[in-house]
Amino acid sequence: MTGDEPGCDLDGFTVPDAPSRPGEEAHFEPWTYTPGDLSQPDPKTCTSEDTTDHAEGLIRVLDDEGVASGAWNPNLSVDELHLGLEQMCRLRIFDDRMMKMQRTGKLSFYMRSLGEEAIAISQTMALQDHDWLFPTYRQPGCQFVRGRSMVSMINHCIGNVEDNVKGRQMPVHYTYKDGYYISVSSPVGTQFSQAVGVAMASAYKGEDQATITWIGDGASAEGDYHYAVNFASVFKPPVILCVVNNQWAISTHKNFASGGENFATRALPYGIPSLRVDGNDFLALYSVTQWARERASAGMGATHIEILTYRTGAHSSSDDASRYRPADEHDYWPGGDPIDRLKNHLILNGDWSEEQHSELEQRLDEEVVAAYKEAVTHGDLANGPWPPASTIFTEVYEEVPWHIQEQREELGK
Amino acid sequence: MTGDEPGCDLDGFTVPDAPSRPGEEAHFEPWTYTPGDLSQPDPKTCTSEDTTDHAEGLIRVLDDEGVASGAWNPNLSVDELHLGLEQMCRLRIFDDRMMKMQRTGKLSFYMRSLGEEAIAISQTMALQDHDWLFPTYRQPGCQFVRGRSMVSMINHCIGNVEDNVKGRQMPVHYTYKDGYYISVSSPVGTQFSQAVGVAMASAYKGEDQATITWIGDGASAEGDYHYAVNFASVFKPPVILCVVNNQWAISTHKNFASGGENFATRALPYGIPSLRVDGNDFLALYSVTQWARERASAGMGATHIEILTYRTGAHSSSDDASRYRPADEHDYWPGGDPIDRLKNHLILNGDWSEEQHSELEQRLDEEVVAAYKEAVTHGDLANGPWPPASTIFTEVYEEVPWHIQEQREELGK
Amino acid sequence: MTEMNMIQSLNSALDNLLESDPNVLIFGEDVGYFGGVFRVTDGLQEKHGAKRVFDTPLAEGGIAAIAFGMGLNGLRPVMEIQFADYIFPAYDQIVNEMAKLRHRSGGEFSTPVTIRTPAGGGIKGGHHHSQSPESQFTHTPGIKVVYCSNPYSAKGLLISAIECNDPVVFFEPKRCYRGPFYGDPHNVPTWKGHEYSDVPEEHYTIPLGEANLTMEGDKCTVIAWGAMVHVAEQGIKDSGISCDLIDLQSLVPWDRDAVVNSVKKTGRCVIVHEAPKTSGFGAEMSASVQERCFYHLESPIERVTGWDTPFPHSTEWDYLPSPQRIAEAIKRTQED
Amino acid sequence: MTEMNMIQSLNSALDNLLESDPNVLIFGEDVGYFGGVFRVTDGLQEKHGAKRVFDTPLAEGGIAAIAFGMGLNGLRPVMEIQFADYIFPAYDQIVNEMAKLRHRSGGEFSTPVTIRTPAGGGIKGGHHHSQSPESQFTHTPGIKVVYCSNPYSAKGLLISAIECNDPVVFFEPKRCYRGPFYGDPHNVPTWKGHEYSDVPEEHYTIPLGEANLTMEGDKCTVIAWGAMVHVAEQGIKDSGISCDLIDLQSLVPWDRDAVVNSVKKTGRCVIVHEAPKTSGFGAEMSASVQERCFYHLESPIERVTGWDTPFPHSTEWDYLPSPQRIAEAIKRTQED
Ligand SMILES: Cc1ncc(C[n+]2csc(CCOP(=O)(O)OP(=O)(O)O)c2C)c(N)n1
Ligand SMILES: Cc1ncc(C[n+]2csc(CCOP(=O)(O)OP(=O)(O)O)c2C)c(N)n1
Ligand SMILES: [Mg+2]
Ligand SMILES: [Mg+2]
Repeated sequence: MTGDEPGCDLDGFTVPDAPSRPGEEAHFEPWTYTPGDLSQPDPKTCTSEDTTDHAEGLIRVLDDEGVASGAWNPNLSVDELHLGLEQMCRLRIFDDRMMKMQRTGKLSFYMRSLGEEAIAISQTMALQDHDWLFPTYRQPGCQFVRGRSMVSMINHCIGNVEDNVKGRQMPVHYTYKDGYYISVSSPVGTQFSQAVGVAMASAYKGEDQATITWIGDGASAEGDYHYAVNFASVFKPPVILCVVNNQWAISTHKNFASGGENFATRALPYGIPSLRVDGNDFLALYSVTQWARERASAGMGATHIEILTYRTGAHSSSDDASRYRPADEHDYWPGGDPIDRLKNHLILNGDWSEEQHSELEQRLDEEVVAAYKEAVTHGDLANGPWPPASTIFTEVYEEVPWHIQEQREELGK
Repeated sequence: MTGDEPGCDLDGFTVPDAPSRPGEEAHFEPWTYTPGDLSQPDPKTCTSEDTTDHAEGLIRVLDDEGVASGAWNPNLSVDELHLGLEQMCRLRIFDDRMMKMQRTGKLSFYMRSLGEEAIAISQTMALQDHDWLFPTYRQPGCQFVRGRSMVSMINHCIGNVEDNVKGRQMPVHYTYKDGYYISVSSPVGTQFSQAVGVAMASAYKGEDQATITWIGDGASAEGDYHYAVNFASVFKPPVILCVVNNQWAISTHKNFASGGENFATRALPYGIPSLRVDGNDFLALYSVTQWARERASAGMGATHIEILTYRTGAHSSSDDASRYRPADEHDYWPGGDPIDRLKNHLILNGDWSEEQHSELEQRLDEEVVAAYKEAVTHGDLANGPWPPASTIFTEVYEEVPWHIQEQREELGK
Repeated sequence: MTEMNMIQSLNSALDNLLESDPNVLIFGEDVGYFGGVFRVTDGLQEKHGAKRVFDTPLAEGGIAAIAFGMGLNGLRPVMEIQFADYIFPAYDQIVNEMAKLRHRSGGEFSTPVTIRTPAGGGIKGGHHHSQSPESQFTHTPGIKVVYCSNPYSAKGLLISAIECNDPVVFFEPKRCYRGPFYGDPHNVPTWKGHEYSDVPEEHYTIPLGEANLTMEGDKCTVIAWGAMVHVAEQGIKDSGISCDLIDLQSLVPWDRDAVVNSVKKTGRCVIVHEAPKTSGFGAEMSASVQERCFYHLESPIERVTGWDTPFPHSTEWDYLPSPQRIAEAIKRTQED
Repeated sequence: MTEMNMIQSLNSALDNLLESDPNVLIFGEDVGYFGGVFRVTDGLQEKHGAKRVFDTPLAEGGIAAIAFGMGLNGLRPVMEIQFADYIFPAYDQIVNEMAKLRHRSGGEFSTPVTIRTPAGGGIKGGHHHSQSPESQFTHTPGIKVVYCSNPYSAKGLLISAIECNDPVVFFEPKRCYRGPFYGDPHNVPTWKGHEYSDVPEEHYTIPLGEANLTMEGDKCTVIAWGAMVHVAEQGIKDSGISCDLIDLQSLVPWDRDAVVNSVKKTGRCVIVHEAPKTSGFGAEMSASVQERCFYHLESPIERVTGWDTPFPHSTEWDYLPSPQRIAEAIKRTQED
């Protein structure tokens, strides 16, 4: 671990900076981690010490050519790989369409998963269907894996009369109870510690049900990160704690998220096994998640995972990333692009082709356009119809108390 | 590092317990750490990695016979050792007297440093006089080192008319600005993160001034612990972050404070050098503090220290520890008693005797009784005179605003 | 019926629910093996096991977060905040998370967390063991706020709070755990023989949202909650004026009919609370009463409260509303 | 004088103080290199250096804690909370620590922290980018609470806040950063040509504790703060009734004389805020006005506020007080 550069002068503490800023050439240290080099400890007996190498190194399965190797290769069937690729593409194409709609005012706001599609898709595929998902706004893709209809997702984003959360939350703040997908909340970090309680409840009820949660590199500075890791270390519930280190928190580089270089090793002193994984490697992500899930089933408690990736797009539709980082920085990311990497792997194995890929993209684009067209028939943010104003007053409590009832009557809508 | 005992059954998460409870025989794992075995890295260049052994092991100078050895021996003069011993005895005798006064109602409440006297005394002695102290309620001894009058301390504890904080805070919540001793606040943990800002300000002003702060094993679960370590890792100010692991947080054993066994190693992933020290070893404490102070002066940023000790007394005058742990558990603590250990070291070296020690104790007892007698002439909590009721209304703001002035007039005192 | 003090009746409420509902879990700092620094959970771990009643790390924000998660996943968590002063590290989880979950999820999720916390002054606790932060929760839609005042109301309200499917912040006046407090620190009775210390061993409820009219009169309406109910009782007696005394019990939602009907009857109103005056819940009561009873009011609504200062240690009796200040306020309302 | 919008005038205030006082430090999430998500600190790092204006880890509690420490050690920290909704993780450091430091230390220590935070609705921010939590700070003695409403007041008040030796929570109505908001989302003017967009480049102050009488009339007193000042202005115009409009500006301490004198003159009062009604600061204003002006009041004091619900996204115009609701309330006050 590094991060111990000589400290401050006495004429001032140290203020870090990003590795490169607009006008400078983008640069990342080349990775020294060889795909396939790390062993896989037995999930049923593994201690935190046994994962020291995995926390300090980087679990990779796919190399730059698309060859999969090593103990962490999940050996998925071609069908599974096709499905994973399709879901990642679906998410990316969906995101693109939503961004376009946002610019026309049909949505107030949008956030893409660009460059991070493998996380939601691969990890959710590696879990059981009834495992709880406690995502940030950067993992909406889970819902595709859990079968949510795209129309329903768009209805939420455009806050129309069919929005299942009744126009109460900003776009991308999905709720999908049937898919065990918690209602996304804007305050970052809060869901990370909540997930520990969810997992404790599952274990208390004797159910073989795990909970996975994600937090950003930025948000890992919140108290909730510490609560989650520490409570998980004490009570050992079946929870999977993932830090998505995508290098940026809006304009703030991860050099401000921690003076250390590595998030994975943080969990070791708490006695929690921890892995660091290439977040753009669909296969590696799949198998670390499956491994953590096996620990959960075996009653071994929490697993902590750092997912190393890069936020390719701007933070959100309100953000212009070229103001604080080189516009092409993502081209330099040593982990490449998650869709390209899985696609290349399949092509290399003779299980996919550029033509098939184009067809897939076209089919998905049509699917998204169709869903979009259907959704807007129920209204959109710019033009309505919106959920009726009366929905402001319901579901604040289980029953509407008198004072809220009075106010509803005062509004008279 | 351990703490990876096999996890929960699926019929419930794990709930830890204390190693022994009332009615059971007290027990601690014997220590395997040999005094003098650890090297001392160069404070001016040391990285967090260089301290791995020091965070995983235990820095000890004094062995059970009282022999001092190793690279961490601070080689103090006999005068300094005498002074350290005297201050520790002063603190213990002072505490005893206050506890007695508490039982008579002269104080509402009291907290002793029993068994942990070396911490405040030795660490403060190892610092510069103008270094900032951000203690918990368990380090009032710093004030003796900084020259605060005992009468003034008692005036505070008995909330009389001479209390420098004007009867506004509970006993033991000292404020001593002349000694750079921050006003103690009841919410645990808050001062730990504040200290980082204090140190940033010192560095910003270009002053060679360090800040030391302490937090309990229990309170280290608060978000403030994480804020402190993380902000210190990012901004690298001259701060010394000490976790006092005294095994208990009121009735809650440190097994609930973390699933890991070790607090020191937590700082390493943040890139902060971290040491683990025998908290009942005056010499070891002195030299780790001096070492951390040298890092501060050299502009190397923060140092993190776990102080391994045992809370010999009850949590406070409101607590009865025998309800949740064996009444004699402290007798089994592998670290012994800090006063006995320094005393034995001095006697072994021919620099002290039992007679001198008895004389010292008697002199200190007289000093405390005299201070006590003087303090009560200014009133005490049971009988007054207390600070006038008007002090409720002043110093809420720099100036008294109209609404508080109105209320003061309403009270009419 | 058994004679109980408030600690015993709260303990009994928890015991009943642990017995009847396997989804009830109780946790917090020192509540497990030891039974709580105020002994409210005494014996419950031994009786119901360490998976039902347990200690936690010392982190109020984390305690609230796991409670949130448990409640969302089918349990009925009852968390303790050791002193109300220490609820603030959990404030974000309460006001931004628990309070909004049902609404923000379109009703798909909810979390029935109960947050028990000892509050208020009178124990020489100084700045940070005396605060009564109820009003800081009443402003946040989505949480209910309850403040009990005696052994009977403590048990009945706590059972309602735990059985309620909304998050509830439940304040316990620590000054009254072992006896009602009439404002005289030198004369401290126990609950022995008090009418509200007759408490059923079994399950019973007091509905949230209902006030308790504890004294009846016709010249003035006195509204109080928590420990101040007893101080107000003394103040009324000292004033010699015939008053309604309303123990509000539920602050959100509060009992509109009880309050409005009484003020319309008496034409006068005094509100008593120990928290600071500015933006205390007394402000809301005063504003609401004024809006609803304007044409019945014969004199200004009075507030008798703690001062707008931090809570002091040595001089706490000069901080807390006294029977005398209350009596004077009642008398002032009679002047015009 | 230069024409500035509120972002520019806030930026100018910070720039002036960075220039004149080396102890002023500015920090928070994204405030450094990027200049803040609302651009309030744009250009300041480049001009004054990264030790004066810098980004922090994403932890509001930690930001508040280091601000506390810096203030105590001689600096004058100005911290930003990116949205007021995210101030709650810092709530403990603010209400238990900053607010009480001077008092609890017998005046030996104090910390002059300024907490800037964009607040309020009208930007389609839903539950967690729209809250206006001012009342949750007004209850805590030891902190001052300020809410600016226009470019001129923003700069003058911010300079006063930073120069004040007490901790100040400083709310900025984000809806009005680029223009006053009169309640009509389809008609959104900029600050161009507005009387309060004439802002001196140099240092000037508006004293904390003083209100601004922005319209004069004799039939009703309308009290508002933040974005609601402009909506209230529109409501008054729509009502056709002659009103005093008081821009309160400072909530703690508030301007007793301005408020009391006006209500004694008009005999009527309407209070407008966008936060939920229950325990909003309107409750305190209503209670205080009633206590001080009871015998002058001709009709009930009205509150026009946000509803007691979380803040919605699609339907936010039905949530926020509208000119129409305000006009109706003003008319109701004239009925008797
Ligand atoms: C408590 C809180 N503080 C601030 C914000 C504003 N905010 C939204 S996202 C964000 C950056 C988050 O970065 P990171 O955690 O790294 O996640 P990423 O966006 O990179 O996925 C910030 C500061 C917030 N939503 N919640
Ligand atoms: C925020 C907060 N929560 C709870 C408490 C009540 N409390 C006071 S001391 C204490 C235990 C602290 O234990 P530890 O941090 O280990 O310090 P020690 O007493 O052992 O020195 C608790 C729970 C408090 N003072 N502050
Ligand atoms: Mg990020
Ligand atoms: Mg401890």
